[in-house]
Amino acid sequence: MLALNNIQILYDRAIEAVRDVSLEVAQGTIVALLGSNGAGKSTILKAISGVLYQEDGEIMSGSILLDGERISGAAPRDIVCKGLLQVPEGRALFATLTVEENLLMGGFTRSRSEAADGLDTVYGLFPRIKERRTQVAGYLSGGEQQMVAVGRALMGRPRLLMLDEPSLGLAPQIVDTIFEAIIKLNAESAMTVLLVEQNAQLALQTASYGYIIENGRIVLDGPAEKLRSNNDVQEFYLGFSGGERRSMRDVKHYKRRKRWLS
Amino acid sequence: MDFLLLLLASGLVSGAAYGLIAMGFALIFKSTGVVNFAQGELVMLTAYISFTLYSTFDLSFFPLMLVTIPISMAIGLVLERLFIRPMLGEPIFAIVMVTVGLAVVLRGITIMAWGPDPFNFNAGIPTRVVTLGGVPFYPAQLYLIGALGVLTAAGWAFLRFSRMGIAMRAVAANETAALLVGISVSRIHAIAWMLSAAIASIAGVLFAANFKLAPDLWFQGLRAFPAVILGGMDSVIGSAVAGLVIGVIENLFQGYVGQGLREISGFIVIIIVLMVRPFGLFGSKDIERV
Amino acid sequence: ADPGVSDTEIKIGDVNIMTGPASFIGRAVSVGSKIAAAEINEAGGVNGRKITIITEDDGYVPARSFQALTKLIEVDEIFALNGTSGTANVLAMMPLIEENNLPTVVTTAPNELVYQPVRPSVFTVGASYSDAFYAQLKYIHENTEPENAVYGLIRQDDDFGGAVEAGYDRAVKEFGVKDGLRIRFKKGTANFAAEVAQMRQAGVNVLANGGIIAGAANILSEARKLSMDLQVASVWSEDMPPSVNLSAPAGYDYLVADYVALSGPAIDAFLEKAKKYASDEEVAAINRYTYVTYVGLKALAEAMGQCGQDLTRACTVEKLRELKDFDTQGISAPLSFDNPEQLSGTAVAVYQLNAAEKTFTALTDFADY
Amino acid sequence: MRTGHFKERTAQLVALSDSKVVWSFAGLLLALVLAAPFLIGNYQVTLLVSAMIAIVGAVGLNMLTGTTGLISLGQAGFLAVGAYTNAILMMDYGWPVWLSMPAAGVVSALVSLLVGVPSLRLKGLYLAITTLAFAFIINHVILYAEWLTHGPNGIFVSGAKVFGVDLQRGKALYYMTFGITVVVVFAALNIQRSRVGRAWMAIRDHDIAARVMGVDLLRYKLYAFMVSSFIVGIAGALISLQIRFVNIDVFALILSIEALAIIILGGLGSIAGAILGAIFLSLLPEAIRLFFDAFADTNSSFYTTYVYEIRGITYGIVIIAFLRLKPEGLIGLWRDVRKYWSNWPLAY
Amino acid sequence: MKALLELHGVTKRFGGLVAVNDVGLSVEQGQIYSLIGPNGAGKTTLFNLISAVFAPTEGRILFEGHDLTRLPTHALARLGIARTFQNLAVFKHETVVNNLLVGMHSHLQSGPIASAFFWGRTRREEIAARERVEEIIDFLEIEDIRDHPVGTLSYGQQKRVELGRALAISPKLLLLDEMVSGMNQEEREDIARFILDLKDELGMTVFMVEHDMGIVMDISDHVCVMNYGRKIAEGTPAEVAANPAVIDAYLGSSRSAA
Ligand SMILES: Nc1ncnc2c1ncn2[C@@H]1O[C@H](COP(=O)(O)OP(=O)(O)OP(=O)(O)O)[C@@H](O)[C@H]1O
Ligand SMILES: Nc1ncnc2c1ncn2[C@@H]1O[C@H](COP(=O)(O)OP(=O)(O)OP(=O)(O)O)[C@@H](O)[C@H]1O
Ligand SMILES: CC(C)C[C@H](N)C(=O)O
Ligand SMILES: [Mg+2]
Ligand SMILES: [Mg+2]
Repeated sequence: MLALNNIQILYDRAIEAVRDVSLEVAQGTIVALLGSNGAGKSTILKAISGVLYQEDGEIMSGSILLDGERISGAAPRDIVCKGLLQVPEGRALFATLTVEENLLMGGFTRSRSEAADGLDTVYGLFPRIKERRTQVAGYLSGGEQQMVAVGRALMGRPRLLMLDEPSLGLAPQIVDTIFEAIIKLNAESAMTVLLVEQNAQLALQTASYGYIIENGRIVLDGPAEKLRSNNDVQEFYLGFSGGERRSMRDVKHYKRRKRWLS
Repeated sequence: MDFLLLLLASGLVSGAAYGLIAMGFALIFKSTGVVNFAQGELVMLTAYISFTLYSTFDLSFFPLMLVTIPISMAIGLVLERLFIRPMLGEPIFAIVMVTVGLAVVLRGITIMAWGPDPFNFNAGIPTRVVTLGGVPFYPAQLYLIGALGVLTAAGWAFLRFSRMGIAMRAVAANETAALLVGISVSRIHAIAWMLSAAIASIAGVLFAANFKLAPDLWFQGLRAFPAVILGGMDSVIGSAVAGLVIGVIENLFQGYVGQGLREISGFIVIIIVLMVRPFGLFGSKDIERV
Repeated sequence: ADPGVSDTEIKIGDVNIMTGPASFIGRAVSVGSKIAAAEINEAGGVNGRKITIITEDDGYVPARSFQALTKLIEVDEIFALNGTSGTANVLAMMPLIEENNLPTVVTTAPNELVYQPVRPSVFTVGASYSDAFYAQLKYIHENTEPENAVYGLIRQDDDFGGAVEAGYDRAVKEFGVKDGLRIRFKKGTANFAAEVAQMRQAGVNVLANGGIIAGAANILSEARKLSMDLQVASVWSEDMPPSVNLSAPAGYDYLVADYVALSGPAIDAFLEKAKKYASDEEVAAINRYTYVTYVGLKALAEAMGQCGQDLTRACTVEKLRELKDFDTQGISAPLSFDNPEQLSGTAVAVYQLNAAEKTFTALTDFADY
Repeated sequence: MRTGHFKERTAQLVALSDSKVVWSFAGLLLALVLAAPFLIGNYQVTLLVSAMIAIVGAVGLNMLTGTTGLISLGQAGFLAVGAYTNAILMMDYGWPVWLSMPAAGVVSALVSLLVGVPSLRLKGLYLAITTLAFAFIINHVILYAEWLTHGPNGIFVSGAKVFGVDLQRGKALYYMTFGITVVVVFAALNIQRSRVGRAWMAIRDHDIAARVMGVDLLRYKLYAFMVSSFIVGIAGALISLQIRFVNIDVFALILSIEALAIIILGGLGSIAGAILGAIFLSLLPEAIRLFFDAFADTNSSFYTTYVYEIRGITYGIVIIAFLRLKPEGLIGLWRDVRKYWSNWPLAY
Repeated sequence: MKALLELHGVTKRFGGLVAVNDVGLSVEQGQIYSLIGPNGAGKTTLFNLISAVFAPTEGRILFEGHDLTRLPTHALARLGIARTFQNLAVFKHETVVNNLLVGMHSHLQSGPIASAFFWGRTRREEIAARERVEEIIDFLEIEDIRDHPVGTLSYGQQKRVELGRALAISPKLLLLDEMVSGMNQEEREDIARFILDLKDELGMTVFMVEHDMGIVMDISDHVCVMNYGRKIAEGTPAEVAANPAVIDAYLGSSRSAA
């Protein structure tokens, strides 16, 4: 459904954030994109949504295809209209609007009645923000904001939903709620998902396929189970050593070098 | 007629002028975050265009506005396309500066097209004095107050309830997020400029009908700026109310204290209000969550 | 020879308001210089030297007037200066003028601040604003003063307003009439409702209207709204066609004082000449400031002519100082700079507007006050 | 990148610049500017003096608006306070210029507290309006406090002599202005790279975080007002010396907007930007004039009628076009050039 | 052990909403103390009260016996209290180095005039500050982004800068608000190691809000749980993890073992 071919992305025409990345998200699947801080994950999502120019970023080469159609260079609005929505990193709510207005804006490209249905769904998913619906979004707690951000994207009835660290700042229970919702939407309405997540454990349980990106390049990819059993992944992303979850108290003061052999 | 009543009435008239001009400002600010330094010039230009329409076709007020408003909106659109849209995604200060440059250009163009001589322009409004509650008014003055009332109500309803109105506030709140939910930011900007130009033309024509049409009309833009702030930068209604407040205060001060304290009194009141309410009468507080 | 003079040419500078809302003054002025220069040059120039006018814009900003004159002196090397911008602008140029002993004929800012203290090379054409107001109030006092006359003044709070108030002050003191109210307003004020209401409150029926152009018109229009019965005196900017168009609808047959003729054979003859030397657009820009500047340059040329072939600034200044009864063909009273203030054309006539017809009739001859 | 450039001592890290190239260029520039009056005409010298005064004013405003993020529309007011203080002290109280000029800065700094204190809680444009109000009030005071300011009449300023040299003309004025400009620029650079400057930038970027880091918000905002106005006051004094006449019209409100234009066009927050912006905007009208004199058909009647307005419009268009090309301002252009040189021949 | 920080009956209302309700707790010198609870429980608000960003509606906050409730925000850095922010509050136009240097603010002296000259003491203290900052940069392994404007860094990189900036204060008490959110396992482990080092080597007291139960359970000495503004439980990690009220309100049954 979504395909990136040899994408190279530069900020300010000088800083190379992403190099030669190709990835594919098949219709109806959940794909995880993992990687350390500054690896270029958010950059890739911004590129897909067409909002890189806001930060002086530019796709220097390569192409992005949605359903075989080229969307690199298209207006963000057209991309949204094609059913591709994103939950951006750091929530990016409309701080001065109320919770409900935020959600309604999520349904901006949809009809009024679809938006009204959407509201019910979202409130059903996150009762906590229903309590707060007339409150100005900027004053919500971090986790509440994250719920609104996810809810807002769902309002647009995405065919392909991209989530940039949805579990960020959420209490464990809520994380479960969100991931259950994602799995449910994926199963029931065949919503395709591209998931950027730091909680690799959860991501690799949810996704069927995963990519690992470091320093702007894809270093490893494969079906989720296969990644889960990779030594490096276990060591650096899952926090296991020798098959056992290790306590952070015992983390060694030296680090093993990554080799990325699979 | 009572002196006080007279001052209040004339205060409302000049306040309505401030308020109308300020609303145009606030609309663009609210949806784009840009302080349009060319707002006064927009007011002036549209008034001159209306003047030409008036002298060519000899229309009365409402038909005149019926022609003027669409033309003004077209101008708003053209300006947005030509000057503002290419700056999309650039730092807000750069865009503000573009409006400063634009102001210079519009001022020059107005003088080149119409010359520096001022004109009498009654905009098809009768000039016979009418008396209301013992206070004499020119009809154009009543039109000015009326226009402010109507536009304030319309503006409030639009921003509060229409999806486009909410979208405008959304764009101002977070441009990237607006893009990500499929709001076309450039379209919102275009609409803001068109509506603002429409308001500007109404303000300009009525201002000129009351206070003559001259190429220093642009300065009223700067004069109305305090109203925008007093009302609260992001509140369209606020600018209308604040305009009236400033108008009345200025006139009362002039009437009872005098000695050129007119402007100063307005500013002093603003400073005092801002010390108590740092975000104006109706503005919302900056949201600072840490 | 001094800068600006060659065998064939004399360069005369002109710093003026060529941009912005006040540019109607600068445009009118530059047409005046142009016509005078063309006429002089056609008649063989000044002892065979043609006059070239170099105009610089100052946009009515004193700092720019200073820059502009520096450029005229240093780059263009002008010999003398004619015309000049507003009062503050001339003052900003004054140090340069004095330092270069630049013969200067000021035609658009006849303000006491310009001719007092006297700068040796500066000559001013025109009566002061102060005298102009005095003349009108005197006319009213002597001829048409209403019963229970209460005088009132409304004026800008700048140097120009100060001059207006001086004339008003002199008049009310001298006539011993009731001085009802004096109001100052900021430049650029459009709404005078409160001020006019105050006037009414004070019972003013003789108004010295120190507003200019749109401001003056707005004052009158407010007065009409309050059905005030007024005798109005105003400044000469109110005799220009655009001002009349703005003010006439209020229906007040106000007075103006001016030191140039507003109509009559002299003006007809001048306009005839104008058509010959200036473009249609320029002719359309003509107003009283054109006449004054024209007269000013003619006077300057006269003085330069008297110096003969050996033209120097010192000589020109000397001859200007001696200028007496220079004939302006009826455009103004004859010019003489041979007075301590080096101020000429002080004779003003009082005119009255016929608001319905938008025409002026002279109520008095040119007379000194 | 320039390579082979490893720091051995931390002292090198805090230096203004550790690059020989930068210092040699600065030296060369300095020499050129010092020699200028002997190489160009008097009018050009006058223009350069104006440009340098604009630099001083812009560097001052930049501290408040660029560095601390307090938008000011009161520049015209502060310039007026500086100019009038200098003029009054010199002409009415007979102070020598070397005393009256610093006094102009000090008075300006003190007066800035009048805006600073009521504005402490204000942000963004709300602050802009109180500074605008301040400019209006200064305007009013100057016009009405005739006993002090001579009201609308203005004041002639003359006799600024030190050791018998008239500082108000020609080369003496040029070198004095130049000296002051250099001192101001270096002081600004120093402040920017030390504790106070960083506190200002912290306030601009996130005032709550700044407070948590121990920055006393009120004190540092007032510092910003005072230091900035001190410098702007000096610029005002210089204006009074150059034009030799002060009057309220010299400090029209539009000057405040032009001052903002300078620092934005230069690149907000950067001292080099303020300098470039000041030079650019004060010389632009002259450049446009030269351009039209050289290329326009001076005989066409359209041209002769509208030349001045056309120049004005061109000024506006150049500003717009420039921002379109380089929204980050001249400093962005400068960085591009540097990047180009240091990366050449590789593209990135 | 003595209490470094004590809260007594602290309450904060926003209009009708009681974000923090009568909370009392005590953090001891050298502890790693964790605060957990559902979203919107009032944890960040509590931090804002401790760091004097807000004044409490009621109650007292004592740090080494000083009452903090009457102090202005900026006085806290000098007392030795530093914090990071949940939603990033970096100085985004400034470089990493300058961000950290702002953290040194309360350790430096120079006023505007001394700064303008940049001689003598000013110069010396700037050099010393810079040395300290370089140490922190080394410690956090962010050498390569030292001169980048912080606004252009990725989320996780900005979090590190925040930590570095807080460390520059050389605090006695370090408040960390969701420090590891947005970091992957490896990076979390790094942070855990930093925190342990800070405690062990510098004797720093760390008070952290976290949703990552891994790090909370592994490294805390003491855990406190909030819900709807109130404290609902506290104790050792193991005690808290076994508390049914906590499982119900926060952890969810599937995670109680994690
Ligand atoms: N606006 C920008 N300008 C310049 N460089 C940027 C910009 N945004 C990101 N970068 C750089 O691009 C690289 C990738 O950043 P990105 O935000 O995509 O990382 P990420 O994988 O999402 O990291 P994280 O997990 O921390 O969110 C980083 O090195 C960052 O410094
Ligand atoms: N400045 C404020 N104005 C109004 N309400 C506020 C403000 N700050 C916080 N709140 C409200 O107080 C409650 C507690 O918020 P707080 O940020 O302390 O939660 P939290 O425990 O940190 O949650 P999270 O884990 O999601 O970050 C929330 O419901 C929030 O909406
Ligand atoms: C507009 C004019 C009446 C003002 C006059 N030229 C002056 O400045 O003195
Ligand atoms: Mg990211
Ligand atoms: Mg929180």
